[in-house]
Amino acid sequence: MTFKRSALGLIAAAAIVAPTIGAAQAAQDGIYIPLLTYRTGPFADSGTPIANGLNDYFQLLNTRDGGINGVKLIVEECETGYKTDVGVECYERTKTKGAVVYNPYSTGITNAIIPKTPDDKIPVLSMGYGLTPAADGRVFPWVFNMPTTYWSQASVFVKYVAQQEGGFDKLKGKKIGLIHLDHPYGKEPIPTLQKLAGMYGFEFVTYPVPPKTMQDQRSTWEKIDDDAPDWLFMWGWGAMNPTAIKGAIDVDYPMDHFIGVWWSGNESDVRDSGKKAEGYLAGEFHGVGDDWPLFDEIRKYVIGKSPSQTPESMLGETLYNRGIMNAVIVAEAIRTAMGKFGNKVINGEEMRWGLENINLTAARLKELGLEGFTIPIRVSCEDHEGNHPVYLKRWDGSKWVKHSDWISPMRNVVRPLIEAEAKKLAEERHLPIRECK
Amino acid sequence: MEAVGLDVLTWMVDFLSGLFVDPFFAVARRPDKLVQILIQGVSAGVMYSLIALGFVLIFKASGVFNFAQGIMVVFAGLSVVVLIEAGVPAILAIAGAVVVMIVMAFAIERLVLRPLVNQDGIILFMATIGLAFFLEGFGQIIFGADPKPVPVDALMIPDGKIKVLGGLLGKPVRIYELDLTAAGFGALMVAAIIVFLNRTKIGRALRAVADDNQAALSVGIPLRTIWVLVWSLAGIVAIFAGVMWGAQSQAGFSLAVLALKALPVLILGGFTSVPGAIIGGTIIGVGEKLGEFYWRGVMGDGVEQWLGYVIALIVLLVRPQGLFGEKIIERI
Amino acid sequence: MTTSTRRIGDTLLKLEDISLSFGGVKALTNISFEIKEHEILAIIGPNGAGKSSMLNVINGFYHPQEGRITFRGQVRRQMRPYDAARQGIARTFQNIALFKGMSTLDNIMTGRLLKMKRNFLWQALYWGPALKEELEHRKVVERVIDFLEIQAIRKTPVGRLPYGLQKRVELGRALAAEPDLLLLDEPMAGMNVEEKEDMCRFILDVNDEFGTTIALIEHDMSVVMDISDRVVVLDYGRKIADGPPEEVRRNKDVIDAYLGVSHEEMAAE
Amino acid sequence: MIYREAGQFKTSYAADQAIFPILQDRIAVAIMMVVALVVIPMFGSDYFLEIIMINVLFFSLAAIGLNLLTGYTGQISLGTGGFMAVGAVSSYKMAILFPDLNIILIFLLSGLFAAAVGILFGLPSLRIKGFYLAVATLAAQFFLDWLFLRVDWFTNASTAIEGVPRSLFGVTITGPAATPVAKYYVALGFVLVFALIAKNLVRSQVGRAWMAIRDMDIAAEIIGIRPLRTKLLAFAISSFYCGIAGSLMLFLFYDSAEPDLFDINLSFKVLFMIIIGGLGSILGSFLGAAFIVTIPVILTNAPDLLGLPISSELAKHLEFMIFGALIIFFLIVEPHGLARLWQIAKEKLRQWPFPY
Repeated sequence: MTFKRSALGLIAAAAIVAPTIGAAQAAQDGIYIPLLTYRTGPFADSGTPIANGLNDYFQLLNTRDGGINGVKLIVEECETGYKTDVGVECYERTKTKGAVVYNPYSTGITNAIIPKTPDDKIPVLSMGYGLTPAADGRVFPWVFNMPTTYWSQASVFVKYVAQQEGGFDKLKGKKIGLIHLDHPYGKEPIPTLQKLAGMYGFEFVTYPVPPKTMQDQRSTWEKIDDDAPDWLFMWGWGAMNPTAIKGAIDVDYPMDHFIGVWWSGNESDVRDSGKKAEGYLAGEFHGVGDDWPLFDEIRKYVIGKSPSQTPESMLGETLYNRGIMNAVIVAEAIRTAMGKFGNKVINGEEMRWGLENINLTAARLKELGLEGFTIPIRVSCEDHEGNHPVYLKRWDGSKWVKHSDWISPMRNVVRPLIEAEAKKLAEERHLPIRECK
Repeated sequence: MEAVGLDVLTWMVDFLSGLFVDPFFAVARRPDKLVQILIQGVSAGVMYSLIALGFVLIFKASGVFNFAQGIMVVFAGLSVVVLIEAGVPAILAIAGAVVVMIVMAFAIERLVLRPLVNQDGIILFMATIGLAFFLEGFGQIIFGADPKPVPVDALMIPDGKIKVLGGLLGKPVRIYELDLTAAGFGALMVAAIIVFLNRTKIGRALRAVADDNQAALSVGIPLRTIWVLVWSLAGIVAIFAGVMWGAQSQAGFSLAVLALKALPVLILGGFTSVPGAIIGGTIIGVGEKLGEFYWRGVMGDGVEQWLGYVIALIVLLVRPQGLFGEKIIERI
Repeated sequence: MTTSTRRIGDTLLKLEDISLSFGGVKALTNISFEIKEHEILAIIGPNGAGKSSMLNVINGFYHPQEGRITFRGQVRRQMRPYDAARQGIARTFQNIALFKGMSTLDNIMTGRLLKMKRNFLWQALYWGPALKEELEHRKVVERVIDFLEIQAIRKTPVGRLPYGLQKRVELGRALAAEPDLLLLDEPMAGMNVEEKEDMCRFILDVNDEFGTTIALIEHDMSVVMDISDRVVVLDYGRKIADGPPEEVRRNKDVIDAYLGVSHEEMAAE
Repeated sequence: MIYREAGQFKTSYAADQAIFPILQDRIAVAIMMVVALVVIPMFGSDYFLEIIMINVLFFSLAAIGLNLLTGYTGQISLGTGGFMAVGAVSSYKMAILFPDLNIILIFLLSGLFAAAVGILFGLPSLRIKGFYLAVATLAAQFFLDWLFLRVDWFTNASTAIEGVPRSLFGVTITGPAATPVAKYYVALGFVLVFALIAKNLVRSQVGRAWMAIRDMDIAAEIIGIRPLRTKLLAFAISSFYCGIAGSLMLFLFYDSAEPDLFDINLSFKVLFMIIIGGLGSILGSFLGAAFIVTIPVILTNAPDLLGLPISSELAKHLEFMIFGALIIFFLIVEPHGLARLWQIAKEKLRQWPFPY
């Protein structure tokens, strides 16, 4: 009886779901931007400010300017809970509605949708996360990870350490640890750091933290205490971050030798520990605080007006600002695309062109009310990250302060690694390699 | 071929010495670490036991394997945190959480257990899974999805550390006041539960239910009352567990998965034994922390993710009834 | 009743000095007796005399600490119950041990397990030789079903059947295995007179038609006296009598063992 | 009066042993096959095929696998995710190492790897029973999770394993470039064949031995069933199914996945499917998989559909609540699963319109 009944069940399901499929062909009266967000689940603490930042900027453009060059933006959130399978469901559901770009905010989801992008002709903008080798635009034309990647950032950290120690030659014999989420995201910087360890003769040790038990890191910190690395980098996310900061305090690890990735530098990560976390460092590629005219505009046009869910106190928080920056890149890419294809509802292919030819200058940033918020951003056909510089910020016990100058990544080290890995993936996945002129 | 054979042999020797020899050198190098890891293991064990205790209470009296215990812990912990955040004094916040958990017990009895009375264990187990989903959604709506720091100051939980034995071991051993508090209060709570089960009329009735539903009825206490009672009790245990777990990092729904760690503890200690939960927790905690630290060289990191289950498995292979269960005599 | 033409043959199973204890408690002490081919042997005794333990020893479920068991001339080593089944020993249980979730037909089909030779890959196809085998065995099982007159409940899950029918299905499962030695643990417990009569008839017919050797435990003395060729009496784990029914009935020790209710019953017979 | 078997007499045991002895069922099955083979691929949207149908299909396969072990043999397993991971990782590895090997063969071989691992972790079942066995399978789950994460060889040192593009008879059937219809047919083919095999197994002697172990292991042993061998066969076949389901999940759905997708939550998900669908029922495995896959999709889409202005966050929370409440509701209405519910409906239908 098996098949009959099962098939019957399936048909019943089909009948229920069918209307959704119809709804997918929504009328195109604006540029459709789906946002794969997570305001639920263990990573909600990090996901919520990002989602708010993205949403608020697009909402600002819609209410203040009536969209971009007169074309409305249709923004829709799809809740993923940072789960890859749900993320894929969101992708499949939204792609048919004319999505122009995806910002998955999860390396797992990014990895899962990257292979689908060439066929669906929708670009992915994974700003400062995702698959690092995708920075090779010849192999991954549809993926952008500007302004910079994990591998670039890891090289910046090593550069900073060398500065502090008094030169690259002083790195020899030093021990550098990496405490990371045991997840594709957390494992990203390992190849670069291994390479650099070989080049400069420092010892490199990893301390993986399993996502499921990331709120219980006692064992990890005992190991760190035992090994006593001279410097410690962190690639953490969600509830892992505050727990790690507490762990470092527990074993008296020197905070000024503890450097987090830009995803481990939100206020909520250190706020609980407050004064005890003073001196903790984190990488950053945009401004901290809300001291820019744009934020006043957001206060005026967006805060407190549906669908924005942002409490005013969130403005200027690190991850909120990151959401803003992401939205700025998306909007500027749309503008760039419109410059070539006209002021209309653009499609994914046109958006891809816009992303590849983006030119976010200092002057343009000033026009946007974000003077000095970040460095000017450009990418190219073969380089989709742009190796932009990064700076370090420092927790002073109550807020973040800019700590170092903008430091450029070691392109000579990182770029060959990216190209080699991209080539390997191209072979494995039978990907065509395009020519860049 | 010989070369390959030799390689395999060296690898085997390295592996075995990594498992059984190297740890002793490591201990000799830093004896303080061994003490530190043992302390850490015991305190981890206490935390596992706290969750296991809730399981045991419910299983003992209602035969339900409560999958939702982890979520209940989070729910209870967040109730306290949110009330304090709202400006309620700590004592009242705890009282408020107790009320929340008792209300929840009533609701669960009325809406889930009563309609499913006399069903198989697996059905009730499945129902508690449904309950876990429900509570996770409901909890995130009322408390918000973001994890929250536990206001240890308001609750007057010390969170400093004490350094001891520095002279004896070369380097001092850290003891966290949080762990001491957890262990101390945990011991008090276990004592209270044991007294309650053995010394009060209702406690004895509760134990009778575990053996035989009819017997309990003859004591004159309705089954429903007893169910509400144990679920409330488990809820109160959950408040404590939630606050202590949360204080270690943050109180949030991702803590619920840690509750799975209580499973090997239960297996080891037996599903119905309160002392079993404590001793089982300690064995699992100490075992996995030792393995994680001293086998790192040979096995890599993360051994503690599965070592607890493997310890339980090995114990089961020797004693299929667990450490504290009665020997199973098969009859026909 | 015991006037059939079948001939009682040689020793099929021989038990010598069997002792069994559980954690210091003696269940059986120095028991020796034989079961001969084609006979119906009854094992009787008051409650707790060790009758069920005796059957459990015979089919390998319990392992006696002392003593020797010889089956078909071969001394038995330590073995599991499934080995006993392979040697041709089938049984039923005091508290029915049917597979409650399965239908009558499937329950009896499990009795054919040892006779079916196709491996699981063939069964996965359910075609050709596997289907042929399945149908052949289905025919055998249908004969058992006819024999026990339970055609109407073929497809009913056994959990839903009344007690008496369950007992019958359990007998069917044991018969389907075509055993050499059939052990019946209180086959008539809890039955009314008609059901008992039916069951007696089935037991005698099995013995008669197939020549199956039967060892049974039964409390109903009239049944025992009627159908058995020989009776072994146990009391407190010891054998106190062994012989034809008439002889055992007059045995002084047996009467003493049954002092009380059963004593009267026996004397009245 | 439409659905009844009166007047349909079976004159041979062969006819009585058929899967669908009743004519109406056979007709209905034929219609369903046409729907599954022709109508759905022709009219289903990409979203419907990929997110619902393909998911339902490979989850059905996993659910059938687990049902053979838990529903039919009575051995509780929480290691399904781990066995699916073995399938996914081994098929990825084989596809990379042997580029010329036929993809269908790779799927089947990955099932065999999973079966071998299943046997290994099934060994404790000789001594351990019930909930206690669940912990042994949990050990398998967590150990396998850890192994695939920790040992680079399994993932070729990259962060994700790939559903490598492959074709069959000139049609690309796996990887991102394959059309949803092609993927759907591959999944459907596997599920039809293996559901039939599972049905055959459970209605033949192997299945009866499994159910005997489940219903009363001691009695089973006494009628000649070797418990360890029978349980291990169940573990092996169950893991074989789960392994293939894992491969299909990677190659037909994710295309690229990190191994920790196959975690304990996946194990629970498949367990929910068989409990909701019905333990010890092949049909139940399908119904359970369809239920667990479609309900969240429906709930996610419901606000849009009804035009309710609720945020995606609140919708997600409500989805959890409704899903949990539905599980409890179904258990209260019919503890033995959707399959039993269907059976009852059919019995009612048989009597309709003259209930007596």
